[in-house]
Amino acid sequence: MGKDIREDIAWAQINTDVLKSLESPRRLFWVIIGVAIAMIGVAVGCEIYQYQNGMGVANMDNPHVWGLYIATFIFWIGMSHSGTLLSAILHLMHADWRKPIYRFAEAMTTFSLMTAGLFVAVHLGRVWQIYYAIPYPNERWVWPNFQSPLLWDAMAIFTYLSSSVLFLYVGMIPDLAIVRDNIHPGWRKKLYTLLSLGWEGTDRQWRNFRITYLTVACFLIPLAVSVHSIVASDFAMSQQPGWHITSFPPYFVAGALYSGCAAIITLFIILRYVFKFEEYMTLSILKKTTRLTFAIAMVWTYLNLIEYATVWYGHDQVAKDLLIQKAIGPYAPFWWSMNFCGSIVPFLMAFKRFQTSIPVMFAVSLLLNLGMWLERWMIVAPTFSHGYYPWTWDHDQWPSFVQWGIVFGSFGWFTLLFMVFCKVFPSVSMYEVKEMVYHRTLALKKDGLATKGAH
Amino acid sequence: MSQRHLLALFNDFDEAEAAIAELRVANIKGFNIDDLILKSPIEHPEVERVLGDKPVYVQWFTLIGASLGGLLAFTGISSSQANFYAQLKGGKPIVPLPPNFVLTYEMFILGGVYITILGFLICAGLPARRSPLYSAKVSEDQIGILVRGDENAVAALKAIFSKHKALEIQEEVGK
Amino acid sequence: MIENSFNRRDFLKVLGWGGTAVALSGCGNTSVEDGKEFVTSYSEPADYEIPSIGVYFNSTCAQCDAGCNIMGRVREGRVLKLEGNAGSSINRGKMCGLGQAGVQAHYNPDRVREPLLRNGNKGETLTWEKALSLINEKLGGVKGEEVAFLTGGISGHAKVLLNNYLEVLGSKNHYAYEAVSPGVVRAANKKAYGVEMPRLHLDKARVVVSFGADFLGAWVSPVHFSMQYGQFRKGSRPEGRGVLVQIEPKMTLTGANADHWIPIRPGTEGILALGIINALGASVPADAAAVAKDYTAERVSKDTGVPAEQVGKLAALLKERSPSLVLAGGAAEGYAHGSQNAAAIALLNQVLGNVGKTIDASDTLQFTQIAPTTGSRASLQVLNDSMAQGKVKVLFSYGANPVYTAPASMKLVENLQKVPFKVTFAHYLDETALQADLVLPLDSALEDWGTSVPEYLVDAQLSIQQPLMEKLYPNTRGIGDILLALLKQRRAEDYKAYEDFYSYLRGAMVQNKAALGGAVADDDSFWNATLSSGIVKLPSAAGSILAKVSAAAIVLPAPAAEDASYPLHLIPAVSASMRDGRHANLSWLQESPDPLTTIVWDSWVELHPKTAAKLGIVEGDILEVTSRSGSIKAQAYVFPGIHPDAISVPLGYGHEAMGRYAKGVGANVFKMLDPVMDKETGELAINETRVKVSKTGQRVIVVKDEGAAGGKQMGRKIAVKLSADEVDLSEEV
Amino acid sequence: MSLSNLLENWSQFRHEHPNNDKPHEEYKWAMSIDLDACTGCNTCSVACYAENNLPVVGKEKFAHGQAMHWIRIERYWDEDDREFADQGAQFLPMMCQQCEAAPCETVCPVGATNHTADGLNSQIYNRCIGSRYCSANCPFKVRYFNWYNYPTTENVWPEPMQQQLNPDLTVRTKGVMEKCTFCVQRLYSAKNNARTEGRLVHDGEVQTACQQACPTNAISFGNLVDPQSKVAKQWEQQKVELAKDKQLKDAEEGGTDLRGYRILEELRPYPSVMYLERVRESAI
Repeated sequence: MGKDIREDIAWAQINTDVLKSLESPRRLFWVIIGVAIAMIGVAVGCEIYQYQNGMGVANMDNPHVWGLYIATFIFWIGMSHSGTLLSAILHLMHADWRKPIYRFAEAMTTFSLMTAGLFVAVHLGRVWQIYYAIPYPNERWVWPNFQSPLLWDAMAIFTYLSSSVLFLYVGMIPDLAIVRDNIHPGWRKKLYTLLSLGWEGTDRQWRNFRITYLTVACFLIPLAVSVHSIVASDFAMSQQPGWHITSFPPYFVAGALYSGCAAIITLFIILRYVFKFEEYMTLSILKKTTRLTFAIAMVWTYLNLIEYATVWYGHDQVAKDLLIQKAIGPYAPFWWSMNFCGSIVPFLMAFKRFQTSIPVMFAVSLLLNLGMWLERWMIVAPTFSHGYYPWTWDHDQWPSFVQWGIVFGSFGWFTLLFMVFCKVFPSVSMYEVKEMVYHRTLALKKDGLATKGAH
Repeated sequence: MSQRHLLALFNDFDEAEAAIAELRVANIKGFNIDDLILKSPIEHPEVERVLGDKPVYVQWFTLIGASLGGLLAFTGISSSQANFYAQLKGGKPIVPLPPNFVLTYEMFILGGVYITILGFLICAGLPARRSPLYSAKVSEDQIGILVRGDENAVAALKAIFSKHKALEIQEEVGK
Repeated sequence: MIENSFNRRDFLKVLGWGGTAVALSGCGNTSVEDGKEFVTSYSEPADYEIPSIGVYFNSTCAQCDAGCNIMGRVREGRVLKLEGNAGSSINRGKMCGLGQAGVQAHYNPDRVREPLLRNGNKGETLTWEKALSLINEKLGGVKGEEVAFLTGGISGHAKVLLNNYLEVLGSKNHYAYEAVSPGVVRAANKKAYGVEMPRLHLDKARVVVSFGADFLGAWVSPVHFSMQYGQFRKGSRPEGRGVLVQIEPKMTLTGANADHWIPIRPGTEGILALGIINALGASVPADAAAVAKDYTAERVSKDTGVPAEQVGKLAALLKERSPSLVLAGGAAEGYAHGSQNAAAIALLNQVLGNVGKTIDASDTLQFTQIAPTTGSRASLQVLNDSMAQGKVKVLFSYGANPVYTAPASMKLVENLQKVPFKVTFAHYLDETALQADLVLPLDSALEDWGTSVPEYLVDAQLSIQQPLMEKLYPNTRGIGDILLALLKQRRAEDYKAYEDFYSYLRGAMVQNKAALGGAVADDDSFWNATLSSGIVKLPSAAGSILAKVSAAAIVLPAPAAEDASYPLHLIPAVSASMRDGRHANLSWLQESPDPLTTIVWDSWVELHPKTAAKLGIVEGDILEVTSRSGSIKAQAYVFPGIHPDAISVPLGYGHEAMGRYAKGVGANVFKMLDPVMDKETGELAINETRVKVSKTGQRVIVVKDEGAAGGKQMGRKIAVKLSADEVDLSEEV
Repeated sequence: MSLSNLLENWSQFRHEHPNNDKPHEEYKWAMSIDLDACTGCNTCSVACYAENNLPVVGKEKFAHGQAMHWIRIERYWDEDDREFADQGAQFLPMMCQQCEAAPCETVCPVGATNHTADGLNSQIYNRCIGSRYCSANCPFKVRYFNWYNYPTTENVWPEPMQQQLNPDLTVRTKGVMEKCTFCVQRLYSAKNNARTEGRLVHDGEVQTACQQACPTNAISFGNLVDPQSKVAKQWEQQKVELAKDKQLKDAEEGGTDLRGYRILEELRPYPSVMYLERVRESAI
């Protein structure tokens, strides 16, 4: 039974603990950085090769024009959502157990969005013309096609990315001030002085800070929902079997939160070890997160079954054929393991003794993410290999090493960004942990049994 | 007459609260309660309450930003579509509403967020120059009360602070 | 300018108007200059060459012997695309894929560009002057009968010069060779109708029953027949929509379009024909009835594997819907008794009274000198024998690739070694050119002048072939120019008036303009009119067709006995694009999927699902097909359009030379054919080869256009068909 | 300025184009293909290679499904698993159907594929950024992507083959989508000639490459707006209407003796190509 953060922990202690994470992580940190860079190297190599020779080397074909790139794109977009969930939704719900972990969740949001963005570029046949997709005034009066869900995507992702970066930054200002006040002089000191905008925690600053943080949180929630609904409409708006499904937007959003929470558990465990955050990322927080994840897993499972049911009982024979094909065709192993990882594995999280067992949760969270990645792939690929037009059915198509390499490297890219962030910025929100502790002590005081708490 | 700044640091938040309350009632000559700035490591709605309610204007920025964003998006997109017939899509009008609404929605949020942040910076006066007296303790675990008063008010202020167990009182010569 | 010493008859002969008594108008102006100017005029932009606008010039397609009239789109002096000549009675503005690929034959990267002389195993370039004098010198020592000239089917003025040259050399050894030719049917037609190539009228027939004649694919004049077929299928036609029944062991393109495709045991076509006659009953003339009387429905169905009621239905259909047309083609004639099959089928036509209605004689040409010499396979046999006996000292070959197309059993390459001096006029360094001592590069068909008369004559016409652009390579020459030069070596006097083949041709045409419908016109306008239309009507007499099949002479052997060691019949398929392999180096044709299997860039073995199941073969298995004369390896394709006792492999693949697109693609079936001949004509009995099939253990993914669903539509409404009684076609536009 | 434009012509901008109450004014190019006449001989396909500068991709890329045939001949068998295909095969020439409400058009992020005034589904190569969304959304899968840079690929157009390339249209580079254009280059010159002579293109004046080559005249092509054109007559006679997703033929009673249909009509792309069902004799 994981114990929670101690109420009597000294605030100074909080500062020093968290600030340590900026200085001396465990050696594992550097190993991770090294591996990540190596992985990026692979991806860069593949991309150069593909850029030189054309998309053919990725082994896509007509009609199988989309592959792992789009699938992984959705995967990363999805992963970004949990950050918003934790910081915005739980913030509004005053669930203050979120406070020690929401910072890195938000960072995760930002960086997975950046990773997703890369896949848009990697996927394009003529990436050097990508700016055609930007609505810039031009003498030819040519505009991007505002009717295309892909353009909505671009717009939504841009909004989401910039908003969550701002949200992350604003929420970090007080902590930046703390770092500024405590770090030894040097370039980093200059950096933090600059970033903290001269924050001194005056009443005026706090007052505006509170309302701003609240407002932006309120914006982020509908935004996050819209983002993945729009990604869903890339498919739902098309006419293809297996894509043209009304329940896609909520299904995608649920999937997004799901994979996001799973990712949070993974990173929670890693950070906790690497940056020695045992004091703050306590097992009881892990337990709460796990329960939340389990709930979302069930929602996703439900929507997933709904999708199958609507296809099965709908009159669209084409879509039905495709569903059957998924279950028995060449994609069957992946389709079944997606269902297994997505809907069966999470039941482990229902057991109390697993909820706080680090190794089990680590394995489970990885499996869940594997499942969610497979889900995205199983949405994209089979529709191409078994679509409306039997003559062009193509069951032999298999992504080449180029596709696999770039997907593989994207994980390195994300890890690198994330780890560097945690090294440079306080990945646990100090001031909010203090608030949390403070409110608990107040509560205790009310019950009159105030040990000599922090104050 | 020359003005001075005093910064008193408190460990106990209740004491700090009391101190402010006392400053408010004891009207010390040459000191105005509005010249008092509270500095704290965390949000302190309850402490701020004793300063009397100070209005916040950020939400107005939000309103303007959001509505402008939405409006501009719709008119901008629609009129650019209207200017480029060659992008005609079979079976669709030249200015199709549903897609434009989607984009309007996104821009609505974008504008909202951006202008809100802008409003925050303006209202909170950030980026700010460092105030004359500051202690790193404030970003750690102590509440600071920064006051500005005439020289002859200093003594009285100090008295009130120390009465409320101020851990430390910094003093400096204004200007 | 004609020398007095040079008497009139020879003069006619030189120009190719021999064999007739048509009066020639006095000799006109054959000035080389205006000719020259015309030939080279592509170099400087002339009024007819408008930048950025395509101009069309008429010419003649040389891709196959059908000789369709075409026009080439020329822009900035480059020929870009070929279209059909709308004024042609053969193809009325239409074309086939093979013809379309003519431009690729012209622009082909693997064309021979310089004369090459063998030196050991490599060829070294030499000048034309050297080459021609070398030929002359080699001819010096040999007797006329020791010189042999091997060509494909040939006609027009090239043929005239060729024969004149051979005569000058005192040789009678002109061998016209076509690896896949309707040789047997020609002979059979000759016997049955008195003409080798009667005119067919599918568009007038109500029913067409074809015994393996792939007239939509590669048979005789496919574009012309396809046009007729288009008419034949029109419901708005007075005869109503025609019905096509195809009878053959391996489904051809025509079979795939039949209302009913009847798979028949290989070689028993004649039996079925007689069976139908028998089933026709009363109306049949006595002699035919006498022959057919033993062929009862039961026996026929036992022999042919065609259900008895099927035979009845067929007879009934033919009886009730007249006129009909019965055709005999490749699949029926490629047997030792091929001629008998053909005769029996002709008899059926005769019995049905189609002769004169849907089948009649084309006009007979008066200028026999330019009339087509059709290629046959037998002639190669003769040449081969005399080479084997060392009777050939000098061999010219043009337009044929026997080293590739001859069965291994002929030992052709060995025999070629016995020929001291071999000259090949070549477009590519193909298998035959590689055996030659001297290789002379030819102009492409789009660079060269020429005339031709198609074997299958719709109207008596001479087709003009003119250059559509300047030569790509300075050192290639037209066959006409080469022959002219060779003739000049011997008969400088007779030909000195003709600077080159162009002026010879122009001279020849102009000399005879009166007979060619240009009596009133002056030379230039006649000549220009000729070039602009690309077609010249030839004076001709209406041909007459007979119906003289002697039923009594028909003797059909019993169906071939089972062969335990070689259980399967091999039916080599003549595909519309690959034919006998001469076009294998055209990438468009390699990449255009075979219509029935949709396979590209390779050979394949077609097996019936039952056969495949029996042998445990699935699609993509690499099979070894072995006959008594050889074996090949190719991928398996399981195919519902073939008789279970037969397998089929397409011809034309498996080149060892020729060019980048042809070399090493697929396997060469010609090599493994057994040396069985048709008893009457000596043509190779192409379907007589028996084979056995074994798996090699390898398996590949068959490269084809067909997707994973195979030929299935999975209930989607994509290619819909309905039965004739459900639809009213009479009103259709 | 543009805003005022928007407000003044609002109703016009809201008008769904094109449809029945506002039909095409001068031209609506359309096709009809008689499957009873089509022999599947592949001539149209080769002619298309010649006219439209299509690259020959070679065996390996063909195996990867990267062939570029704008028009392909599909071969179907009867599905009642009879022992022999004794009804022959069913051939279907499939090329871009030039849909009136094309699924591909709306999804292109950069507007590289659009609807022209004379009812074509245009593809702007140098606007295309290669998102391939159009192909993803095409129910007929008739769009072909340049997976490689074919002009520089070995043995695609080796010297001197490049001299055959048709200068009336471009050779496409890697990374762009392409498809059948109804030989738009021919349509353009025909329209220009007609315009200079102050008239409309009359029927038969312009032919697509596939139509021109087709030996059996199975393909007819022309202007649907011109009631005298063969195509218009055929559509009329078959009671096939452009902007309908269900034709008289599909109605329960009546119309059953017609054979005109459009593929995947129920998806409402309103294709511009009408097929005439293949007929087979029942007596034999």
